[in-house]
Amino acid sequence: MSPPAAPAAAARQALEPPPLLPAGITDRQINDSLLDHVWNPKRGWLTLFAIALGGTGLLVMGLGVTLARGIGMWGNNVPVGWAYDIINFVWWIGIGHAGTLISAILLLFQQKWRTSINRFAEAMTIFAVIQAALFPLFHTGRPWFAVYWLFPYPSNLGIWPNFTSPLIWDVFAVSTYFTVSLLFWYLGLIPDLAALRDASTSRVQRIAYGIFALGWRGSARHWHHYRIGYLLLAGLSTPLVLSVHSIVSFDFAVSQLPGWHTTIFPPYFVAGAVFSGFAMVMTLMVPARKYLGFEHVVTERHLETMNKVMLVTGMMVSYGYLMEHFIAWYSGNPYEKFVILNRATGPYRWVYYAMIFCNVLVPQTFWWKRARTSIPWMFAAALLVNVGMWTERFIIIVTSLHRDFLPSSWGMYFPTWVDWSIFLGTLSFFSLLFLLFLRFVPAVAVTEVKELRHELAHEAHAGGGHR
Amino acid sequence: MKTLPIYGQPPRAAGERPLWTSLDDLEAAARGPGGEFRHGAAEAPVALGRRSFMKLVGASAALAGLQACHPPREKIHPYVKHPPEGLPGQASHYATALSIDGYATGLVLTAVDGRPVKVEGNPAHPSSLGGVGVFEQAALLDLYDPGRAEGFRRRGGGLAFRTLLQEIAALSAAHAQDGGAALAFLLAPDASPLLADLRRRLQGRFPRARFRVWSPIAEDQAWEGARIAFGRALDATARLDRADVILALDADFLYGAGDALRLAREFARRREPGEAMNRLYVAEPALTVTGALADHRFRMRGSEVAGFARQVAGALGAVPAEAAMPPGREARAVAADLQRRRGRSLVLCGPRQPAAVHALCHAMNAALGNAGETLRYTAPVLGDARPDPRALADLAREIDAGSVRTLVVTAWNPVHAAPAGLDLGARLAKVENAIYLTLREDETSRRASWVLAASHPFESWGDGRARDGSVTLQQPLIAPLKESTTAVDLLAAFLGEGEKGAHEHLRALWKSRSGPDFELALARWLEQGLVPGSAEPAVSAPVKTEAVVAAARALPAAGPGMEIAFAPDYSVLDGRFAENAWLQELPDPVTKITWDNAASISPATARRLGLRNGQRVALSLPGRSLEAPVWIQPGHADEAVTLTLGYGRTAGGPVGKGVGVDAYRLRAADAPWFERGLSLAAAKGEHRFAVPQGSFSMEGRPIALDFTQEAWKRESHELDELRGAQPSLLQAVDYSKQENAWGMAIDLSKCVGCNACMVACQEENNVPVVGKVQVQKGRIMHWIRVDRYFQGPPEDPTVISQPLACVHCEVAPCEYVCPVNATVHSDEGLNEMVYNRCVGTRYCSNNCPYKVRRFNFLAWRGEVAPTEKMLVNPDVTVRARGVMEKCTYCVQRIERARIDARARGAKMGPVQTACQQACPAEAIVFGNLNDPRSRVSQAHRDPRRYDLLHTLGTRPRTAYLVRIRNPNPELG
Amino acid sequence: MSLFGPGWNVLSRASLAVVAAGGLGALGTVWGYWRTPYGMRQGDPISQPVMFDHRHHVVDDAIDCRYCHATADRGASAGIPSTETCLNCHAQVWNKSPKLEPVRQSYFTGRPIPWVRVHKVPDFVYFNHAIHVNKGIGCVTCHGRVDRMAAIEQVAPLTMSWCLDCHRNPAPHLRPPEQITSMTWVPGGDPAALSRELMKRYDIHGRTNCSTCHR
Amino acid sequence: MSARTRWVLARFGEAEPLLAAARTLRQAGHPSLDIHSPFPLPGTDEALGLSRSRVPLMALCGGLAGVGTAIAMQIWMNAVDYPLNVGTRFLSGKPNMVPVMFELGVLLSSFAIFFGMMGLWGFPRPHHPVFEVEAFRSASVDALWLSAEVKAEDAERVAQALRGSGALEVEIAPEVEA
Repeated sequence: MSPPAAPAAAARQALEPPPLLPAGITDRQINDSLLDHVWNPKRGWLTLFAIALGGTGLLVMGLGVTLARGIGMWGNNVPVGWAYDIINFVWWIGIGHAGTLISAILLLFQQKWRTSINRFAEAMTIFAVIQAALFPLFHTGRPWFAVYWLFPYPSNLGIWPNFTSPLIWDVFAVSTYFTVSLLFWYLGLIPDLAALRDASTSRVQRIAYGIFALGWRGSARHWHHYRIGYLLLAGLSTPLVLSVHSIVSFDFAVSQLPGWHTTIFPPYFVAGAVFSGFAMVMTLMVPARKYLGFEHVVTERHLETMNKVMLVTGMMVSYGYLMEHFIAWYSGNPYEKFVILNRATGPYRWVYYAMIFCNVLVPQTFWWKRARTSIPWMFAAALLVNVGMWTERFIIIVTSLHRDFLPSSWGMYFPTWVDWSIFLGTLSFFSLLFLLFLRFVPAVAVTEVKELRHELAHEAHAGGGHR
Repeated sequence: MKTLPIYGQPPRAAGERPLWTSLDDLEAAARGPGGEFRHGAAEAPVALGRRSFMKLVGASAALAGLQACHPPREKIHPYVKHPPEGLPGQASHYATALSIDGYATGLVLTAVDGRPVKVEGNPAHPSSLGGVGVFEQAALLDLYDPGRAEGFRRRGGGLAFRTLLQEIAALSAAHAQDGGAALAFLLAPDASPLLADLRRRLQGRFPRARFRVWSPIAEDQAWEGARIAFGRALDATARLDRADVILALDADFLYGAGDALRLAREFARRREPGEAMNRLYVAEPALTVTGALADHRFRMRGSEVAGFARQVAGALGAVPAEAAMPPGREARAVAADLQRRRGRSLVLCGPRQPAAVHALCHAMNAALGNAGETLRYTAPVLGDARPDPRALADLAREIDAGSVRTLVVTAWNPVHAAPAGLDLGARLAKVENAIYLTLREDETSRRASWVLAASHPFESWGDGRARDGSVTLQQPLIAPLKESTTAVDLLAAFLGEGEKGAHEHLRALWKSRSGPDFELALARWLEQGLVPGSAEPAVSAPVKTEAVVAAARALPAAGPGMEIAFAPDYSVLDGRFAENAWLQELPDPVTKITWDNAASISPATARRLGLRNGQRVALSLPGRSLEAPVWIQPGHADEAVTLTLGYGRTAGGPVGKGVGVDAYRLRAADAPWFERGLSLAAAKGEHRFAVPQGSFSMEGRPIALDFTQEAWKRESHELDELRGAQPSLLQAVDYSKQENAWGMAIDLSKCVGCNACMVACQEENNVPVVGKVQVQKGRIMHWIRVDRYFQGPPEDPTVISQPLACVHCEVAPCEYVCPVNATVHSDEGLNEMVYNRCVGTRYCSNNCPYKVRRFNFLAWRGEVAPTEKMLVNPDVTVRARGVMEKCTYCVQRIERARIDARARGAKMGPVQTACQQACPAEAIVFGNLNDPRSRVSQAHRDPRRYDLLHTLGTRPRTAYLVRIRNPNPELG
Repeated sequence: MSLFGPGWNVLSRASLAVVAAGGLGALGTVWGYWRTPYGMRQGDPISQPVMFDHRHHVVDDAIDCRYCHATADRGASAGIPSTETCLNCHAQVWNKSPKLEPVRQSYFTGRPIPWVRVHKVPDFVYFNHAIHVNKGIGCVTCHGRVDRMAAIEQVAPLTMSWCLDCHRNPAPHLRPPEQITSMTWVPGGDPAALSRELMKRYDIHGRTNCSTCHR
Repeated sequence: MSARTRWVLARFGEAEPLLAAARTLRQAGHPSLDIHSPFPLPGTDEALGLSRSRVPLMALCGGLAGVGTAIAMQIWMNAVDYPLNVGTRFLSGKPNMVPVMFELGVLLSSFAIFFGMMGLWGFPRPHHPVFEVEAFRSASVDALWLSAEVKAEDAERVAQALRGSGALEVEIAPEVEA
């Protein structure tokens, strides 16, 4: 294209967002800087690992006690048959959505900024889904049967699972989601593992990474299939992400309970999932980029863009709340109306207001650039949103259950120490896996960053200013 | 050998070897150490019990040792000699009776393999009519209670039964010297002719011995009232089937032992809308089961009831003005209403009211011409075994005077239940031979020098009389599980006839009172559970008005000040059921509190004193005080506190000990029921009650519906939107082709809220008890619950109770959410719960709008005593931990009926659910909806029928019939 | 020079294959085990405290099943004979036989003979002999040719799906009332017609409701 | 082919000469060429004359198989083999079959893609002659390589040609005994 008039150019320069990569960086530099954390572990890694390991002990103990004594060790009861178990399940699975979403959807939309964070987010997805997957099994009264009765295999009982039950859909959705995410993640990882294999100095590492690289030679024939295959997986993952949380929302929407039985749930859950997912990415990425020294690839611009996404999804979630309240009033259904009122005025109202604060008010600050670009604030905000999304699930599950149709059967739920230790346990187990990831696997998709550098160079060379 | 006649199988005329030989063996066997059996011959029903228990143990052991790929093979222990009756695992029924505080209720017990597993009412028996109350049913749990007293001991030393008999024989011989001057008896009230006969003979042998009868909840003031009115003590038996208008003065006649079952039946039968519907006025301090059913309830303190009685009496002109009081608007209206139904009205007076009020009532009924119509006067069925309120005081005096060397106590736990201040415990310890016969170790057994374990009524021979005098022979269903004896044997031992055994004594007595063919007669009596024509004949007696007047005028005028009222507890009665976990966990029919008693006060009083629910308060009366938690009870009289008896036990087993507060510590000898001058001060601390019901308000939702007669005429069409089909995307399943379509109907007009259905279900379906803490956590397991709602002003609410079990929705929300098909529909429309398929996601419970599903959060049956295993109904699976359960419409009974019929190639007969069978009010109807003539389908067509939560389109198989009230327009 | 010699290609693929096969194989074995007669404890003759030989009693003495298993047509359980029942005959015949010592002992001590259970359905299954026997299901149908068993062994798998097979299509398993205890009966003439006729005569509705067996 | 072959490797600094070299070699009648780069390099397919990838087809088949299985499985299990009345909701061709259909479709399709590619690549393949060249390690880091498998006797000539076409470094992979 022809070089534009000077003032226009100047104006565009002004509008130009900060670059995604520092100017003049070479592939070798990218390679070394991004793989450095694998060669030379950062200080304090072991300490963090030990802490996470200890916390995981909590999880083991909590689950152990539950297996030995029964669900009665939790606070669950009739009417509140589900509580922390399913809250945690939905919360974790929600967090698990950002990863695939970032890598898949942003890939489809050719959002260049995704490259620096997608690996990170995908890892988070897999680890979060592992946490989530614990609960469908362990929340049952007899997991030793659930573990295989939930799957359709020909048994000599001659009886099958019930495919009208959302819980069975859950089983399929969660297991599929986990498997596909894992394949997607690993596929993306192969070229980087090859890079690790070839760049690593120690023989042990070369053998180890060599085995996992499966013999990748960066051959044109590899790339030939890889490009389309990766794209297809992304294409599959995108609807998958949406379906998974829609199905999770069916656990509630398909039921008859006021506060659960709502058509808005699927979109509203998906938005919530992305919201919490991004919040978790922020919570992890902000400290990690400092810790790993990735400021040059995960730039201010990345963080700001993600904050924008959080603002948008936050607004969607708020809209969801708004709709719930509106429909409760508009439907004229006394039970629905009561549930909403009970949330705001009942014994659990403080949870409700915490939710409104964290999920509705906090993201609003991202209208201001100063908030979007302030590292401490975005970290705090992300944390608050994580809390907020957890309380949202508490509100949906507990406050809907504890006061339903017949006042005679109303009740209260109070968590026990086992509930808490299992919840904190999953947090630790998650961190544990994540630390392992940061130690042994490239936390940023090196190959894709190199590719990006070339594209950018190419564009710059072509003189196109448009990113 | 022959055996006990089976209920419903009239015995053939004699001819075979007499019934008794084997049972003598049985008796003798029971005598052996621990009821052990020496030879197989005696193992009629008992051995089976022991066997199946062995089997149970074996099975559990097998399960425990799960090695390799296969569990070890079970062992089968067949009989050595085949028992004559019944098939293995087949239920057989026996008629017997249970006496509570003197009066017998006829029962039919179901035994499987010789283990009694179910208690039901005897339809032929006048004081049961087929219904059964909570106490009679729960008595079965006492039978198997591992904590029961065992064996005999004197001053700590154990005695073999024969030694015991010899010792007592010696003792009585010694006392015979001086005609029993140092011998005293403190007996439980009992109408048993056998015991009466023994007492007579003892009196003969020990002319100077003192016989006293005592019970902490005696009805002595009723007899005293009769004595005032008629010059002699009489029993007054109500005939509610004939009564159009009933005035109950502090009379809670629909609940408890004695006549309540019959009265509930007769009352309920008159509660259908229309001309025949009766009207109930109740004047009482605390809200009671009866008060909850009142068409008009007048809230007043116990001491003010007398005044109200005098007002009504005055308005009726039953007594001259000086005895009456100027009637208020209410009294006038009530009187007018009673007046309109002369001869078909009834004035009832509760046992807590002073004799003079009873006398007034007799006068009123006489004036209304009710005597002989709605009221039947008979000589006291208890005869000389009528409890005497002064018994303990007199006894104490004698003990102090040192004139009691031997004291025989068969009365229940006098040390615990004695009035405050009277330290009977210390005194008992002073008696050289304090012989205490008891089912359990308790406060009294601690102080008595001789403690004899008592056999459970279901283990022992005896007899009893119903409230109307009808005699029932009490036959054992199983040999004593613990080495123990009976009151009969104990008294007989003092006659030196201990060896004969209760059974021989019984035979001897009744042989003398029967016609020619005694054996056949006896067999028939046992089979029917009734001695025909043994009811007490009615007598007519003129009222001595001047005596009534004098008594009435002597009544103290109601003064100001706080008042405390004591009442028998709905769950533990006077405390004798405190060790019964079923009853402890049974929600109080009014307050819904489990595992506790409380100081009930009215909302207004709570407001005045600034008290919250559960707050601890110090109740003090002159010289006595007690700390108790407050329960704010809508409908309670202001400025009064009601405290129920029987809690706060300091001795006894793990169940009752330390539960609730001991009201006896406040109860004075001279004011057993009401006392003035109570001061109530907030104390430190909060008490957490275990109340399974979440809220007592319907939140304006159409849940338990009631109409007044008037309103019903106008607004009956309002129900149309609460029944009938609803638009749905699912096409309904057609059940009309099936042989049966099971359904239920519950008539809220009839339901008295007595909880009988709950215990029946617990017994039939092996429903576990979870304990107070778990109830607080919301994990109570009852398959059927009775919801109690209050409407209107909290001071004077109208009350409605609604039994609720699984309603077996045709469009069941629980079913489609179950991932493993563990709950599905049967072709006859049952909502089936398959325990062994359930993995316990609890999704079904979450999605159940009625919240009738129950989850085994923990292993509720973790450690059960071997004897408790014998209680299990073998037809119902014992649910494992982590499994959902719920009402099955007693599917085991349905299948049993189907198989029994079809195996004979016959059509299937009607089926009764346990709750329906127990219900004294006939409020629950179950049956086949495909049979248009069945009672249930008639009920489903009733204009009063509606579906609970109909708007959800669940199409429940259990329909409700709205409650109709019949208020007096003049008071409207 | 490279890390991995040419051999590594084969090696790596082989090892992957082994892992995959191993995993699936393990699952398959567990799954398959419960379908083997061994898994279901079939074909395993159990030795009993008394060397009771069904062959002799059924064939040589031609004693009807119901003489000993007396409640099969009336009760839920077929009934294991009481010691008394054994002695009805063995008081006279073989009354000195050492083989029968345990029986006599049991009779005189009053202690039951501890037979070993061969056929066992789980505790939560309510099987009722009476209804099956009265609706034309023969002993041999489930218990096999006991007349050929020295020691009784389990013949049928006794699994739920095995029950369901018959409950879904009872017709072929029906036999006339007088042939219930026959070990050798085979339908003469047109079996299909016979079973149709028996279905009508017995008024049979195969029930597959859960509550038919689970309560 | 029976004749022994050798692998010739050439490192290039820029893409254009690399692609050009590739084209010329192909015209010279050396079919088995390959280009190695740390990231997908535009234009290689055309330069090596690679046909369209079969991966999408595999994905399609996998997906269809998944959906088919799901439909068959659900109908057979819940409507044919043991039809049960779950709250009057009988399952057969109802929307409540869709979730499982979708999930299973995605699952099998993803398997097809992943394992399909593994197959096409012949992975795992830790050994390959090109790895014998130490310098080749830069292929996954920042260098662009051209590899050609040629008859042993041609190896030297091809190497020469490559040196001529602007390769910064040319090596002939040493032989190894299998």
